[in-house]
Amino acid sequence: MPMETQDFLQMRGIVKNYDGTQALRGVDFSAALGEVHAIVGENGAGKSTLIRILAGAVHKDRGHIFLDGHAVEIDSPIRARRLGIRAVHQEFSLVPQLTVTENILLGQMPTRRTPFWIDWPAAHERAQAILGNIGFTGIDVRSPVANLSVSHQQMVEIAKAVAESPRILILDEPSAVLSQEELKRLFALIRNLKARPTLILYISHRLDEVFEIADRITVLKDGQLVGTVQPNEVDQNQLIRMMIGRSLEEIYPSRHTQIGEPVLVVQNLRHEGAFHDVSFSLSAGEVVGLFGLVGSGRTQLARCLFGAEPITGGQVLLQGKPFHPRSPRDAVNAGVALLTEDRKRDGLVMECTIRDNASLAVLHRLSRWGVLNRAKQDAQVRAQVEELDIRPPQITRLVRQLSGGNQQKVVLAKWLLSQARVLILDEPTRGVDVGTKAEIYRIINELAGRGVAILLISSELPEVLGMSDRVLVMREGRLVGEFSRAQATEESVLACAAGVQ
Amino acid sequence: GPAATPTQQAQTGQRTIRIGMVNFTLCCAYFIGMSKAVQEEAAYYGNIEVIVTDANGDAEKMASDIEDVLAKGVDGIIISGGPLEALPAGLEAIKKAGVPVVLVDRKLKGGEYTSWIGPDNYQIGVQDGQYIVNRLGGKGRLVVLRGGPADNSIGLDRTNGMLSVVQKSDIEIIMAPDFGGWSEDGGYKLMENMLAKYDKIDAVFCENDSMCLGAQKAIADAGRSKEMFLCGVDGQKEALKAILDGTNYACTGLNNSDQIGRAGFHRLMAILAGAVPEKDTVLPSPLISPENACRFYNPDSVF
Amino acid sequence: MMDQDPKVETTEQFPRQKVLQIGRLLRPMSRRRWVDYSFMAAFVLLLLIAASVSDVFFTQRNVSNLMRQTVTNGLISLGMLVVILSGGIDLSVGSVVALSAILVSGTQQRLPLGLAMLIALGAGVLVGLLNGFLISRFKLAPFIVTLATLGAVRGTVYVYSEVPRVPSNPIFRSVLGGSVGPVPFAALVMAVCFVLVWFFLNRTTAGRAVIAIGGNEEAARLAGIHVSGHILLAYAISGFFAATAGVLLAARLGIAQPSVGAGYELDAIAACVIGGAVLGGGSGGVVGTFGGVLTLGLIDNLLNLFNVQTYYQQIFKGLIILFAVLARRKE
Amino acid sequence: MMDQDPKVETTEQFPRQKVLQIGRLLRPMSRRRWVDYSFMAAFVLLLLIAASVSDVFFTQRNVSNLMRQTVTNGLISLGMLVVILSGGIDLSVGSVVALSAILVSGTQQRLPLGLAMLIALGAGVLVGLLNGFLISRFKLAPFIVTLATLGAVRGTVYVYSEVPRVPSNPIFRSVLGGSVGPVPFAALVMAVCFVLVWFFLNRTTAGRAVIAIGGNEEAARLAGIHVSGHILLAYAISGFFAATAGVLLAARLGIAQPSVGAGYELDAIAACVIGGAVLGGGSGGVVGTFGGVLTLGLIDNLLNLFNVQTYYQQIFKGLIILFAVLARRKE
Ligand SMILES: Nc1ncnc2c1ncn2[C@@H]1O[C@H](COP(=O)(O)OP(=O)(O)OP(=O)(O)O)[C@@H](O)[C@H]1O
Ligand SMILES: Nc1ncnc2c1ncn2[C@@H]1O[C@H](COP(=O)(O)OP(=O)(O)OP(=O)(O)O)[C@@H](O)[C@H]1O
Ligand SMILES: [Mg+2]
Ligand SMILES: [Mg+2]
Repeated sequence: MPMETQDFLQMRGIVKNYDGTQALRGVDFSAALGEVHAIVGENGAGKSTLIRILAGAVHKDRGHIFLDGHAVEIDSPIRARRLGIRAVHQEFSLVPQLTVTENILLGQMPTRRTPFWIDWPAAHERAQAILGNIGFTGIDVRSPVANLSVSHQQMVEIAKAVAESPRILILDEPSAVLSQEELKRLFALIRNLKARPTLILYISHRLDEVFEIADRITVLKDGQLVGTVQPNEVDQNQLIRMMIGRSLEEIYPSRHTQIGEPVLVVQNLRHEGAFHDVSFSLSAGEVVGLFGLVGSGRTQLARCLFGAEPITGGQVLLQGKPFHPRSPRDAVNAGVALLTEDRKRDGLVMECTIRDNASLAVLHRLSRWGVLNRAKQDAQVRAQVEELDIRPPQITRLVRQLSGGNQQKVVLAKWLLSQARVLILDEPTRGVDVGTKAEIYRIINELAGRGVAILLISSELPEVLGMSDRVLVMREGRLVGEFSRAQATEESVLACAAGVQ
Repeated sequence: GPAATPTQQAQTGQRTIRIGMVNFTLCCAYFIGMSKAVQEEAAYYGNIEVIVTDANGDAEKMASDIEDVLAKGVDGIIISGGPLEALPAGLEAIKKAGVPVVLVDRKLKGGEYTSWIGPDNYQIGVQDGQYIVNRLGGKGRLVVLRGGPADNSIGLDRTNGMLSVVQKSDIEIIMAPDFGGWSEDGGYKLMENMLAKYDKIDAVFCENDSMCLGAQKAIADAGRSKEMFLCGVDGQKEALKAILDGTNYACTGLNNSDQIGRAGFHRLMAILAGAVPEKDTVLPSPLISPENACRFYNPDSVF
Repeated sequence: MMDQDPKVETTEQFPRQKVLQIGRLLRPMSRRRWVDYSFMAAFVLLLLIAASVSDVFFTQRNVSNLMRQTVTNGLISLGMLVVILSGGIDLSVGSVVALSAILVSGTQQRLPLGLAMLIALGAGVLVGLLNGFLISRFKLAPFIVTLATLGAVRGTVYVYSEVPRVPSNPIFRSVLGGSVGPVPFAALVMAVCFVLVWFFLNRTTAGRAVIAIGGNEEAARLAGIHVSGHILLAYAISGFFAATAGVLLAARLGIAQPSVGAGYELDAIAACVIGGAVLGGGSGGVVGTFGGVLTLGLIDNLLNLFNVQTYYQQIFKGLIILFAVLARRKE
Repeated sequence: MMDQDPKVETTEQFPRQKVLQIGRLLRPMSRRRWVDYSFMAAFVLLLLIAASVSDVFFTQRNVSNLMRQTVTNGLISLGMLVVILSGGIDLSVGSVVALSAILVSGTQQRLPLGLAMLIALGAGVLVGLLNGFLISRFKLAPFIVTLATLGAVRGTVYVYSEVPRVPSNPIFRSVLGGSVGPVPFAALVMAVCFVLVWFFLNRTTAGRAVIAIGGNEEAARLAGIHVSGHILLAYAISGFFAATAGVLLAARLGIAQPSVGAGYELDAIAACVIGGAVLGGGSGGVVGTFGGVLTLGLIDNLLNLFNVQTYYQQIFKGLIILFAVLARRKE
């Protein structure tokens, strides 16, 4: 039966209940062809769940979905695909061992003569073409995706999704691991898909992005739809109020810094293939931002300082004494902590509880003669869970069942518990909602206030500028600039990072 | 004149003799003893090289082993087939290579062999059967523990031989449902369950001594040693000891793998020397009971 | 208009069963609890059938048999569980059982009992350490490493003694092989070990570390956990329990064959998986494993009591294992 | 090392951790090539030792022996490889070998040879389908499912025939068991199968789908690949090749015992892993597997030619396997 409204996609009374948690409590959502429809909301609001239902990745408990006025039963990804719905999911969904070509054409390899005989040359051409279409060249389609950096992998996922020009394209936090220029490419792509017309559902926690690209914005909260607005009707603060129910006076809280002794001194450090001649120092109570384009070597630097990768040259002084961690263990024992950039890969044990993950780095401190003191453990973990407002707050819940943002908070909790003197944060707010961001920033300041030396690695320029006492800039494995808080401006830092004067 | 036999060549110091000792399995003392016996006998001559293989109970591996030793150019082969029923491929390969083959203990069906030396398992069973019938006076309850698996005709022969006698009496025969795998722990476990199930048992027959020893332990642990006696097969030294000590281990049928091995070796040497011995030789396997056990007990034999 | 069934677009039908399946997989809450109940139910059912059909099942004799028969697999499974949780697998346990059994029997003729047992257990731990070293140091697949040691250790056993060894020390059999009241001594040992391992896994830093490593090794490493050390520990534990099983087996049988223990690894793994452990690490528990061990023990025991002929036993056993994991399966 | 663990259940999202590791493994191409070289080197070394020390090794007779001896494991390993690539494991192959061997021997007495072989192979495929169904439909651990069928099928074999069966049809033995010139017929069959599987895995959509599922099942599912269907296929293939091995075995030996094939699964898995396959799926190849099969075949053959004492054989075999994986190991 044709709907009274023109909206191409209609989701009615969608209810989803994971064992225990009410992810969606009757959401009515609709969007039209040819629009970019942004979905925003707190961590755990139900954004991913909603679009995973639309993409056939999970099953709704109740509700109906209408496409073009026809009720459709989207009971599997295949079905969704046949209906022209493709998604880039929040979770990594590539096959690492397979080539870029195969991942892009996964499940739709071109065949010759018979329907099962793969035509490899054609496949590679097709993949190459698809990448070309989305303005993303310069990677070898014959190399396994495992060889690509995280951001390149993300572009492959996008290419996969647009491969057969879908009617509905879902992007769940695509920008989290993308660099500026790649983000520009993505937006260009979105705009010309829009013209076809295509419906683009865009989930992100970066509101400036949302305002830039979206035609309409829908806000979810606690599994319910708060409202749908036009970008020009509202400003950021109003939107934030819709999302988290209160307004944030300022996202980057100010603080009066008193900088103490240098804690970490790095002297022309090098790691073959990633960076060289990196020298800087980090003082107690200081927040130093490390900015750079994706692939500039920041993560590798952090991993070296943390003993996760061998140092091939130069030296590090920790509180005056030479410091050469041979393993993360050395670093942790020496009071250095690293919050890694990819929580799934090397931050969390998915099948373990919040309690286990949060206390993983401090087990020795929570035990006597190797026997855990459960009371102490629970108390400390609970405290962190409350401070970070992790939802749901039961510490016995499996981390796998948490939403992306809440998982990130668990990783943070782990390192906050470790009470390190040097805290290296690699993309700490990746996939975290604004409210939580502000919360994390507050905590960073608090730690700095307590005299912790903090190295803040981030690809989000506002974050770097807003938080840092000093800003370091890396380009192609070299430290190319240092700015005091006063000197650091969007233009200067970006120019430096991109290498244009 | 006629080509010199390998032994003649050897005597004239032209070359050493190579023989292959192909075992289906060296899992347990019985077969180890047989293989060892051949090696020991060979050691007496300075110029005999024995190539020993173990197929770990895998018929295909055994066929391969035979191919390998043939490739090595042996003058003769001794096959200890264990429970293996037949191995046409192996025997045919040997025939093609034109070397003599002596089967010890196990007479492989289907395929030509030069000579066989071994026990008559059926007869051994019959002996035990008679002993049981006599001692029970033809009535009571008998539990039978088999080694398995069902394609192991050594066990079948022994059990059938025993049954052929016992079934004529009105002794109640109870077959343990599971197989004991020819080992102590197997026998122990089976017996445990049978003891749990039947509160009155008069005699136990096992297809070999290992299982019987296990069963005896189970009975002792259940405190029912007085109630029943056991009969085994093989003449394993631990069993002989138990019989000598006058326990409820009543009898076993001698099946001396050491003797079989040595006989097999000499049979092969005779053939290599040009002799034409009788095709099949059944070694006597007398019943061993407390009266005659001391004659057979050798504390430091392998088996 | 929301309540009435909307007409479903019928182009490109999709196999119904797949739909149901996904539906079932994602069915909300209570599912997990239901799973555990159903497992328990299946188990209790087994017992009831046993009791009703076989008069002897609940006799004190049979129960203590059951206990004695579960000891070996129980101990091995404990070690196996720890290894599985660490993300590995240990195929060498069967050979280790033989090794320690023959060592404790062979050495006690010359040495004092205590020392003999120490040697046997030590040997087991040594094999475990070797496994752990090769796996953690060279990053080799546990499956293949322990498969290699399985063969190597078995060979060593035969090299040490190709004939069965009889434990000479009378105390050895009477105590370790005996019973305390109706309860076999070995069963008591097993019970204690289960408690110990439960404690190890849930209440010690090492235990949690092992589990974390199995769940995500990189994350554990980056949290400052000494990965290779804990992997070493896991395999050492497995070796230790396998050796303990061997010693108790020798004591129970009063004789140790070099061929004993072949194939035990599969039973142990089966027990762990029936108990909910996931090969590849991360999840699994002591209680579940105990359930698995008991289930397997019961199967054997019952099939014998009911006089089920061997081959049908194998078939039934397979089916019951399937039934157990089906009842126990998680989303 | 995570990516080498026997992670049989890969239903969870693929941890990025693996990405980095595999990334590391593949990034410097030279390292990879070096690994393969060293593997080849190890292999050639083995051959040279053989040639130099043993006079008979390169004799035509011994070479054709070697070929004949690798057939069974070769065929089984092929099927195993497909299953491993799909992220699973198949322990039931040994029993399937026995099943098809005894069926082809038993039925050909009454039925025409072609039909008999069809029945034997069909039975193998059926067992494979059963495995695949239970695994994909109920999301059970492949290890435990195939362990259960291992027992069940073995039991069935004995139920069908307790005694060995002799294939009556003369053509059966003379052709399938015979040779074409110096090359055993069975070896030819194996060669063809290897080529076929290579094409299947590298040139067909189904083959790639299987690999994708093993690499990241969720990703495959989200990409609209019919996961359960392809898992079914993988196990069916494994069953088919195991059955083929069984038929050729019966033809070669001229007799089929119900007890044959016990433990073959371990050899097959070993061959795959030595050949570079990773338990848990995703990576592994036909060529490598062939290398693994050959290595294992060589070991047995050489140890015999060198007249190594049996128990030391097992020890050596273990060491050589370790050496092989060490040489082939990935960083
Ligand atoms: N597999 C799962 N099992 C149980 N609960 C889940 C599962 N996935 C999500 N949830 C719960 O459902 C709720 C919504 O999750 P969802 O991922 O949709 O949030 P989100 O809006 O995407 O958050 P984020 O912005 O952090 O990604 C959360 O409370 C989460 O804990
Ligand atoms: N998973 C990976 N596999 C292979 N190479 C990688 C991977 N991650 C990063 N690299 C490469 O290592 C070098 C440094 O990357 P690194 O991640 O340290 O830079 P970055 O500034 O942290 O960028 P990002 O924002 O992606 O972390 C780059 O050349 C990058 O392409
Ligand atoms: Mg989300
Ligand atoms: Mg980074």
